[in-house]
Amino acid sequence: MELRFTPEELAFRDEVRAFFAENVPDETRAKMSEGEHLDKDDMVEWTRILNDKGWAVPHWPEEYGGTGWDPMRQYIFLEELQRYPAPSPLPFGVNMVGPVIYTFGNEEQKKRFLPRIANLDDWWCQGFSEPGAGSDLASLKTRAVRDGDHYIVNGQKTWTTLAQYADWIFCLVRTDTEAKKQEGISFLLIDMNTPGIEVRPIITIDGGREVNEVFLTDVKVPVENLVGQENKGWDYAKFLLGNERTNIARVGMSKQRIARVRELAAKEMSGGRPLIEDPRFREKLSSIEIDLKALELTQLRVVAADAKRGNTGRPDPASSILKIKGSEIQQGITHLLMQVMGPHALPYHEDIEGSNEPPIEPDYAGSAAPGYFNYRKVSIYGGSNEIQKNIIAKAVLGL
Amino acid sequence: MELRFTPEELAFRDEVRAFFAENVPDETRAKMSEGEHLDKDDMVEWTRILNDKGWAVPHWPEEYGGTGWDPMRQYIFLEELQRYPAPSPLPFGVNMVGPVIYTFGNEEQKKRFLPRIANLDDWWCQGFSEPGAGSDLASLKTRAVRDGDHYIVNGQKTWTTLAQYADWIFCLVRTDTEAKKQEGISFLLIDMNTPGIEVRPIITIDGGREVNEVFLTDVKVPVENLVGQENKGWDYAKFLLGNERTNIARVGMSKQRIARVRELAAKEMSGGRPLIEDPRFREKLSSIEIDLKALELTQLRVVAADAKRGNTGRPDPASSILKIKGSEIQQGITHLLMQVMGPHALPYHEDIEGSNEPPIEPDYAGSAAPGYFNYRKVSIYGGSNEIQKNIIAKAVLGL
Amino acid sequence: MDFDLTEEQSILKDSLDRLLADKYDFEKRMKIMAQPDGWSGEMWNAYAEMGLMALPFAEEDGGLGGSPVETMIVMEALGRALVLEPYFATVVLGGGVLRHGASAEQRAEFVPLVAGGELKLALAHTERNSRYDLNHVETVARRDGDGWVLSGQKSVVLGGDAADHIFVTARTAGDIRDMNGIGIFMVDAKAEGLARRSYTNQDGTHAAEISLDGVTVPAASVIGDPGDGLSIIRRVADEAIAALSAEAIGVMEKLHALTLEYLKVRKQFGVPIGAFQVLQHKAVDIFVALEQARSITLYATMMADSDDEDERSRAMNAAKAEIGRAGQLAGENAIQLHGGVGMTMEYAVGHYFKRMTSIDLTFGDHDHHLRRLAERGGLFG
Amino acid sequence: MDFDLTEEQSILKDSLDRLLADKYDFEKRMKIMAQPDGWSGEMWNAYAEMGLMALPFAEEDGGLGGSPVETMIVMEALGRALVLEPYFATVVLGGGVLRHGASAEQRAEFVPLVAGGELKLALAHTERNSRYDLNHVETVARRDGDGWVLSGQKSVVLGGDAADHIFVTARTAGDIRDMNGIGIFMVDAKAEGLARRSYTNQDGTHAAEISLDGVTVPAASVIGDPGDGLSIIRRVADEAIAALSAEAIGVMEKLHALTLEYLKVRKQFGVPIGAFQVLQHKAVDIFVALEQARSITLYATMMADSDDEDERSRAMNAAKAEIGRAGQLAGENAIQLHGGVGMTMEYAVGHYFKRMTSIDLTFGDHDHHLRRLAERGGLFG
Repeated sequence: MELRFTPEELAFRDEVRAFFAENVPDETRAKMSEGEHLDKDDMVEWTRILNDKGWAVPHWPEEYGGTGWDPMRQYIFLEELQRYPAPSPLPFGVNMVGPVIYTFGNEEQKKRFLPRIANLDDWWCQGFSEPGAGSDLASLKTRAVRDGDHYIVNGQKTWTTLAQYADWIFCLVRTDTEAKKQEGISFLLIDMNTPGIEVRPIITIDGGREVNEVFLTDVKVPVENLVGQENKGWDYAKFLLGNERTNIARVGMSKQRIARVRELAAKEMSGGRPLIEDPRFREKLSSIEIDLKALELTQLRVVAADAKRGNTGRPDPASSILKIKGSEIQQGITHLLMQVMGPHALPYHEDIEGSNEPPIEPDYAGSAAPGYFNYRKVSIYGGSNEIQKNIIAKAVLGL
Repeated sequence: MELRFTPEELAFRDEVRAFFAENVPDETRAKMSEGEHLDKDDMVEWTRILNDKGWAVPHWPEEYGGTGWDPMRQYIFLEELQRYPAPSPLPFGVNMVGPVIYTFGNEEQKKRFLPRIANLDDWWCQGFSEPGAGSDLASLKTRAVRDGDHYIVNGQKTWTTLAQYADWIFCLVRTDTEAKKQEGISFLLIDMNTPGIEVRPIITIDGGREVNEVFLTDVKVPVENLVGQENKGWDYAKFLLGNERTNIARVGMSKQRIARVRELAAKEMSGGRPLIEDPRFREKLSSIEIDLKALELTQLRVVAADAKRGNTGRPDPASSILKIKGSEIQQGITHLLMQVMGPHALPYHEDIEGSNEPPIEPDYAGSAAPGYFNYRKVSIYGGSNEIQKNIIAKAVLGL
Repeated sequence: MDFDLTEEQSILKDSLDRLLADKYDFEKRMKIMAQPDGWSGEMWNAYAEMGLMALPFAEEDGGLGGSPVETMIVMEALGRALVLEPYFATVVLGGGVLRHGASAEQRAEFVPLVAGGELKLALAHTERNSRYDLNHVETVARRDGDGWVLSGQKSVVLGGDAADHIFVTARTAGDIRDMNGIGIFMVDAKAEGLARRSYTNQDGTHAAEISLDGVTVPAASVIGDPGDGLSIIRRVADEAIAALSAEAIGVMEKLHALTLEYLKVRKQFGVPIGAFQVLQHKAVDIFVALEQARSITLYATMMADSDDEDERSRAMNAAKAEIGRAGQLAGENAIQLHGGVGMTMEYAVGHYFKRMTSIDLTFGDHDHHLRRLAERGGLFG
Repeated sequence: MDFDLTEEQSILKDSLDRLLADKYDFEKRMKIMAQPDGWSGEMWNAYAEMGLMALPFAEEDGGLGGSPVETMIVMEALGRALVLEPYFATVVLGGGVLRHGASAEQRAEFVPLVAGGELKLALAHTERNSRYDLNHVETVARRDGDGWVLSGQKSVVLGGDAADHIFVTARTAGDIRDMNGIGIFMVDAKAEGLARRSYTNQDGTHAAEISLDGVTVPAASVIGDPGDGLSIIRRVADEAIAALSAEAIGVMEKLHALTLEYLKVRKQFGVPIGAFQVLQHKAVDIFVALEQARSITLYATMMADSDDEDERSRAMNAAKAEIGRAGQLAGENAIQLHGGVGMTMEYAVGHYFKRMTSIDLTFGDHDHHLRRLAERGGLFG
């Protein structure tokens, strides 16, 4: 048992830190520090910097551009990335469809799509959720009917994150309506420029446009865009969703947000002294810090266990802990940040709508309440925390 | 809407307070303040003082010794009783079997038992729970077989509170094994001196002996001790359990315990000053006070609603709130009281075992940890808090 | 003790509920919110016609002599409908200053105008560094002959966008955080030297940042003793807390009702999600929080017109802390139980959640009031 | 970074687990608890034979040179079995004073005795008014020639009933709460003027109240600098917290396992109660708390031998606070899920709950450590 990083791991961490310090665009870092939304150009610029360095898809097999890092180094990389803060690679390509393609796709698909994902030449979005399905993903209704060399796809997807930027969407579609609900599903790659696709924004309660509805009407998809076998799509989806949970703890990001809370609470006054000196406030903050430190170690234990088993891509069911505690911590921090701003969190700053009026003072208050509202999502998406507890109860506790 | 007590209600409260101040034995009050157990003599002495005043069974119909008070006065009486603090009337007779007898019993039973309950000439205990039944009370197995003028009772009861003092036990017994589980149950009154009854203590984790197992082996019970009709006992039990929940909020007692926490926290030092000045401690205490104040109003709303409907003895299902919040508050206070004592809560003071060694200093620390341990029961008994939430979900929310 | 409404109170409640059911359902509210002002003059007039503006004022001043119970009834209803019109700013805050601070002459002049719906008011007290501390006032009032000259900045002035007259607090003596030396001045919103920047709040209500640059105020516009405005502000703030608590009850009722409805109609895995015990218990948690919050609001309402400042303030600390805690629990769980749909602007529950959140940030959040109560020795101490 | 045990560590863990499974199941523990001393000399010797007493001491002093990881392994196992023998008092506390404070001569004399199981130690530091403040010492040490004379009262001296020698802290200079002027003195438990009243704790372990009335101590029995004992005590307390956290993990593992077993075998309404989703989620809450507590214990173990006092103390604040919180959640929920049976002395779970509670009250409870951490600027601050 060796509970500290090895000298090699520390050296790697220093290398990563130095790279970020030199290469993350200042404006991108500033936006992330202030809790503002990044635009598409920010993401593309940063991804290409990473890709030039060979770090855009660290966990992929080396033959497809991966780094060959062990899980601990991958963890250190993401941790430092979030903590700096710099943007994490766009998950829809790098963590979701990419691994599905290199695991289940054919050679042609690999050649065609993987390099463009790593360089963010293609912006991908995820077409899994449908209205009314919620946590019961397999009840999806979007249909794909074979017609010669094409599938004709009809249906509706929802909660499609950043579809407004997307070049491609990977979709679960029903190709056999007779089979049991998990058994008639296929995994299709669809060009967003195909006629019949319409994207409508869903405005969320924070005023943001992160998610969309995607309507598919007689969309013609070439059969070569089917991944793996017809009617086996549910297996690929489960593989993909397994990958999704591994990074959900977001320890580095929470550390960065805690530093931000501390910084602002040292500026804001309460009862004639800085809020950070208020016992209740600082104890709440410390309480979250303790939870986060424990979560960091829990994450490292999961990473170490992954490393031992070999990185199968199938998560330890105990990683549901990472989702549950990670989201509680992230939500707790957004609430604290809003509390820091007090009454000044009330005004709605319409910055994301492109207003050019000067902000209501103080300008950094603008994202506090929207951040709190927006982060209610983290205990809902990717399998709600209730679902995560069901998973632990069944898979870990055997109840 | 009039949200204050009327002058008449205030005058009544003063009368009650004055009576307690003059009549509660000092030693009894002191024991209750320190969280010590009362012995049988304390209870009998106090009940007879109340009975002489005509206040031993306030909510009973006047023909059986009740006071004729409206629900608000009954509430005030119990609130002041708990707050003084003075012992509440022994519930097994006064709140449980007494109302069953005057509602469902025959004239002979009323004459025979009710006056002796009011004067605590008979100490009653409750024979409902059985090993393995838990919240599924109706799955009881104790059998009563008719044999001429008697029932022969065989079985085992458990969690029988203060059975070691009891003269009588009221039991649910199965008289029809063929019927559905709720429909073959009868309600029997059994003299504890009958041959075949054995009482064995259950020692709880606080070291106390509050509860017992009661074994019944070929116990002969005269048929005149059957209450109401054979096989209708479940109806009477439900009536009884409904009554049980009305006093469970224990607002007055919690107020008294909070005053005690405040008093002791002013004596105990932490970081060079009284613990009560520690922001975290006093905010935790105030947080419980707020909950308690809200609960007091919730209780008054339930009482007022009862008063309007007439006191049917059937509780408002919303009174499950009283059980849930009341137990959370009581448990929170016991935990705070233990925290007040800090390391001095560790020693186990064997006072209840009758040791005559002087106590470990400070003597008032002795009941802190046992009180915390013992009060875990309040979210378990009388229908666990999980069961209470099921009741609200079904009966109030319609889920 | 009696928790039933009187006949008049029942009529008030029923007619206001009917008006709002008719004119202020979620769709209509969204349309009102999209109007340039973000609130409805038509509704404002309807409230005035019902007598809502006159409610808390004394009959001799031209009001209806309503007690805190009437205000509670109104605020609950406004909460249930998420009403956007500046009732709270005008009647509770502005009206509170008039009732507790203004002279007979001032009341004779302004109460009838407010009661008739012809005058909108606001209270400009919060500043950039005051947070929730009522004694923190940096804005300065300098004597100038018989009158005063005001200079400073006020933040998050609720209803400040619409107000015709604004009550501005300013320091006439002492240091920034002194208890004494705070004056209240009634300023015309169009006065020279007063600039306001109006905006929408997170919850759809409106406010303004107000800057005062040498605004002259005549002696007749001073409210009460210019050295002792704080006691008036405290009293108004306590009444405001009771009123906000009542509004919060209306909001929580809807959070609860919408969630319950959703649990019953929304199906997953082939059954209504309300069949899952964990979700049932979360719904129960919301219900319990609502009922406890309702109880503490009754307590706050009972204490709102108490002259015992210490007892009254402790009650308001308790109420606002409980409302903050219960509201957060109810709001967050309502969103969680709705899942993604609760996060969207198109669905009502998120708007209730946001209003609930705003209420916590208005006149002191949960932590602020718990701390204050604890400092005061608690509720029973 | 590597979370696997080395081969030696695995052997240590396995053999201790085997010993305790064999000799210390719940029934056997109940019998040991009922003996007059309340603990087993036979087991004590068995631990010594396994080398547990020698574990943390340096090899040159006659120990096995174990790191905090070895102590963690042992304490977890002792926690799982709810061991009653005074290992913590003798090896962790007493041994800690020897390792960090004693001279080479003192170590040469006493370490082999402790390592061989022949000597039991205790640390008498807590006093009636000290609560969890390590710098609060009222007991007085007065110089007397080369030696010292001690007078005062010590409370809740863990293992004080059984100890042969007791390390007593006493004030050699300064005021009651000064950081400087605290000395540590090794006192024979049979010394003239020392009286002890032994008793059982809530959790079945033992302690004593110790009074010192002019107890003379020779110069050779002073540990370290008689004016600077606090730094030694702090170091020992930090190691004690890491060790207690590990014990708590063992306790929580059993709380979790017993509860899970009960949920599977106990039937109600015709099904195992583990079929109810609400109870499932509570079991998950215990599991999550356990795993988080395990993680923070690893962190505390990693930091236990750090020479950076500030960083080390923050880590211990964090660990003890988390252990307190997680332990309360696990203990209370374990009892709740067991229902009435969990409240009885006859069933194991209540005993684990009580030990968990005692651990929170030892060397500072959750609130104490959270406050200290916050005062220090937090964990990442």
